[in-house]
Amino acid sequence: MYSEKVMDHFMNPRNVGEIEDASGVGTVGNARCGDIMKVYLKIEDNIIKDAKFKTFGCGAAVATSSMATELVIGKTIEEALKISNKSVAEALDGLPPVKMHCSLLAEESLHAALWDYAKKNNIKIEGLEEPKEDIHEHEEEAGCCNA
Amino acid sequence: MYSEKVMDHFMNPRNVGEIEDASGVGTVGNARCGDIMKVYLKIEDNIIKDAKFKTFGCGAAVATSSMATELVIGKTIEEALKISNKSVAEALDGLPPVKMHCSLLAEESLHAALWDYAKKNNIKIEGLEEPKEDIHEHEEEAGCCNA
Amino acid sequence: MNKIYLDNAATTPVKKEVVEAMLPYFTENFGNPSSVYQLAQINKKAIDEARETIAKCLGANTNEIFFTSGGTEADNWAIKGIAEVSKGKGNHIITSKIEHHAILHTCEYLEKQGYEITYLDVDSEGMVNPEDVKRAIKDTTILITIMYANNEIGTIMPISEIGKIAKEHNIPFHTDAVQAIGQVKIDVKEQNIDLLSLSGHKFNGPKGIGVLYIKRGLKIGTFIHGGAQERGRRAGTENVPGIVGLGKAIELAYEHFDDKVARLTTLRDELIEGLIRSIPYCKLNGHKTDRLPNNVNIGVEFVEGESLLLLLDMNGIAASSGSACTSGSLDPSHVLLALGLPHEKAHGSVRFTLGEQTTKEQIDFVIEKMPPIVQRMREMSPLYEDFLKTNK
Amino acid sequence: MNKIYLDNAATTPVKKEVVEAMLPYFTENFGNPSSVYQLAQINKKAIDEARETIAKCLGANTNEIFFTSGGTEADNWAIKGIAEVSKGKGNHIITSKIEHHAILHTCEYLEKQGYEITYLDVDSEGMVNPEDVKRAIKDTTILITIMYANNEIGTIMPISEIGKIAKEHNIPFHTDAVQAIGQVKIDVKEQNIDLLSLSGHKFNGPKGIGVLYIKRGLKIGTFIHGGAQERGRRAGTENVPGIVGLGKAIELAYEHFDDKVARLTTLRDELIEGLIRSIPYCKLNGHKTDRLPNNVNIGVEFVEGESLLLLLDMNGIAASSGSACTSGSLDPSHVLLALGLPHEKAHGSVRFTLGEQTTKEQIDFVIEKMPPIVQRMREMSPLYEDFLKTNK
Ligand SMILES: Cc1ncc(COP(=O)(O)O)c(C=O)c1O
Ligand SMILES: Cc1ncc(COP(=O)(O)O)c(C=O)c1O
Repeated sequence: MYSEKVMDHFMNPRNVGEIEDASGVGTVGNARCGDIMKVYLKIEDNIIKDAKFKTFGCGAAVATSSMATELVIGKTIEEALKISNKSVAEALDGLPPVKMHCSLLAEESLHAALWDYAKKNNIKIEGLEEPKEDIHEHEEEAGCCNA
Repeated sequence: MYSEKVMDHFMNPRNVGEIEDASGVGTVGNARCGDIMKVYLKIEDNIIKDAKFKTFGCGAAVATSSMATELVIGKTIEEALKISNKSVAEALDGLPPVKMHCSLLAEESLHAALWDYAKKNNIKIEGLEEPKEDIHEHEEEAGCCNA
Repeated sequence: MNKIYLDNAATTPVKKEVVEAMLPYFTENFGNPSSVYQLAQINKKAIDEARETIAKCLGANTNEIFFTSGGTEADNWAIKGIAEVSKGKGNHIITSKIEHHAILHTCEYLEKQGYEITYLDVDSEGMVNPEDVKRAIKDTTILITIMYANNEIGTIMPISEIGKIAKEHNIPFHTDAVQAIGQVKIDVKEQNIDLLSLSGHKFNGPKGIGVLYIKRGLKIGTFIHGGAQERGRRAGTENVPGIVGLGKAIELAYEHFDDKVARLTTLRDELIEGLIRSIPYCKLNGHKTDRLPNNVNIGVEFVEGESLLLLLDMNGIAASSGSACTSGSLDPSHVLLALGLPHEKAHGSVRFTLGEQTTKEQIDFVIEKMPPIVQRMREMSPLYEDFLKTNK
Repeated sequence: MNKIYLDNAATTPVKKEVVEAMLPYFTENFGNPSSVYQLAQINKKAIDEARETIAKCLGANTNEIFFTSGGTEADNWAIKGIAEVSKGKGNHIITSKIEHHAILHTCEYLEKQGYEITYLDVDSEGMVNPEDVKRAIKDTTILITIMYANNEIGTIMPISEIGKIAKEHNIPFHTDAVQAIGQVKIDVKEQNIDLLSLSGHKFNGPKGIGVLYIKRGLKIGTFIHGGAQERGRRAGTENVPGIVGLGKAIELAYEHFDDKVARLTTLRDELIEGLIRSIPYCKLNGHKTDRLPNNVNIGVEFVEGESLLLLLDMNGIAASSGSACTSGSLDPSHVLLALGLPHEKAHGSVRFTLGEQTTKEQIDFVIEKMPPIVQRMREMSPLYEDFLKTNK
């Protein structure tokens, strides 16, 4: 079902944990759908120095969290904003169709953490929108986890 | 499907043929149902001296014709009348349920031949009714050959 | 006694290679394909591969192939599924008088629910006239279902023409191709087929597994509700060994396709000619050339089919009289009656259907055995007696 | 790595003896049972024998056993078939919230057609209350369908009581016994069961074959129309190897019944106790004693099911989270929600279902492996983080 890369990131997830004095923290997903992703970012001089995550979710959710944090470390905020759900999925050699929504979760949690950072520092990040409370809200029709 | 006895009578049918100067001849069944039975009887002094048949029909039809003629030879008319479809079927060690109607055909063809004999000789045989034109007429509902 | 099996239209022996392909999926790779763990993933892959093979053989896409429990379920699904989603649109279905009971009885069932069914006549060779199909179309027509080739008489229908007419009128077209697979090349796209039924056991695959091809985008109701198998369209734990066996069987059936068809056609024509030459008062039922390469159906006057079959069986020859389903009840074949045959002739037909295992020697054996069997039966036939007397 | 299969509720490996019993019917005795010749008669006999074995196991008569393509078809047939013949009579069906999707989705389908369905609640251990059944009955009730034992949590329902109620009210009673066969002794007559579904692949038989028991005299519509197989009530060429396999499997499942159940019950309770003892914040889902002897379902807080399954799989343990069908989509289990579990707990359940091949060593291995896996997952769980923070 999962690519080798997904399984690698699931079995050996990178950057699991918390950042004590994080510059921004974002949590998305909900327990109803069985996926919650929490991302911690450490940002200095517009550059993401470190990223950590905690995830309650399926194999794809864990792997995309791991991959997203890996992709984002060392990037500027602007570069980080360009990380889309598709690029995360591609970096993992693809995801099963029913699991594509998980990569959306990774994108959204990054954005939520950046939004938190911007709010705390009272700055505006071009192109970043306020995260939805629950990214699944608009997906009800497609079934909870069958995006 | 068929008992050994049925197969024996089908493979080696007794009394196949015609009787040139038959005392009575009876034909029942119809081509629509795929079963036609013709019985020839030679009757002398109220005793059935000989019986022959020709049958167009399934294995059970052939076997019951054969068995019915065998049972009837040597019997008095009154005894012959007692030969029922059940007794023919029993003498054959039974018939599959869907084939029970064939034994009815044997009974009816015997009766038809006796009726013919009675008519020719202007006598009345106690307990013998005029044969129906087509014994299947009243069976339409049950399907042609699924009595 | 030599066993000669000439009833391949009823069912076929499963090929050794097919059984071998299936075996691992009983005891080792037995997992439920819907599960997460690796054991299950092997099965999922096996199913996908079978689906791909089948799609390729039909000119379809893999996501248009849905596994069923056989041809009958596929036929039921196609007709009832279209009927269900067409409720506001219409209630008229066009079919033919010589379809398999899986089609006819389903249509009769719908008739009782208020649907209107047109059962098209066929000509004396069992052919549906595409013009008749066109004429039968109404505003309310929701489905045309015409079999690809008839199971009793082997006549191959003008499917491409009917497909074209259906397409022009924007009416879904289903074909029961249960008898055609492996004998006639089919291309669902070129032939404008929207729905197609097939069944594994007719081409040396296993019983209890079949396929409904559903053209992408075609709206059709679900027939068996439950789990999310077959992308939510046919519920029930997948019959993995069956699916694998079906895939293998169709793959083998498409190997050396043309050679196989040529060989069968030759044997078929030898049998037809041999029988007609050596038995008086008999004739071929069905079309002479637009005919399945494995089908021989001979009308033998004055004799009854079941008796004939029993005597053939005694000689080691397994054949059929009409379809296998009907030979139990011995109701006269609706197909032969539709050709215009009178009842007694419909009762006196015998069908030999050849298979890959059929040899020239077997054909010769049948040609040798049939005449005395027929003669013997005629000697005890009151119909033959009448015939001789009136023609003296 | 040792492969430990603990998902026998999803499907089971086919036993060697069963495969061996099936094999001759692929290649040698392959004839169509409806045919006249001897080759076909062997198959007919084999089918009859299987039917007899099954009937005996259920306390039924042979003419009450009808073969289907599996549990799902049997469930569809039972419900839709009763709905169809009850048209003038009523439109109300009583079922429970924790039925298999084969029941629930069929009921939902009928709901759209205008039928009224009562989905009974269950208690926190998954038990349907017979009094609730009684209270739900209306003048228009045409069917009560309650599963014999639940596939996810293993709770065994009070079937005899419900059967009694159904009988008193003269309402047909169907039970989906797919999970119960071979684990619980069933007597359809004593328990007043009118319709019962079972499926071969749940007790070491083949996939793609099942049975609907239909009490003699019960009026029910035909679901699959076509040929005259199964005495005209279920069309389609018989899956002879499947039928033979199912017959053999049920015969074996009933051998040493009590010993087998006792052994499984012991293992089951060891596993339950071992896990609950060694993992904090976890509990048993379902009833403690009115429970299938092979079912262990544990709610593990703060972890998500699929991840848990993947890690178990990496350790050579095949298990399931809820039913296999749903683990593909990972929608939270409707069964666990019906018990009153909140969503995050419903997502964090794991089901181990034991089989005849399960050993004490395997159980010990699972008890050893689970705690570190759970611990590892909790360490990366934001829910666990929150829990620890709020409870500090
Ligand atoms: C309780 C229950 N009912 C019905 C089914 C469906 O059976 P099948 O997969 O044979 O269609 C299953 C298993 O999948 C089940 O566990
Ligand atoms: C033309 C045709 N359609 C449908 C069927 C039914 O297929 P199955 O027996 O696989 O259900 C058959 C054979 O029995 C057939 O010959």
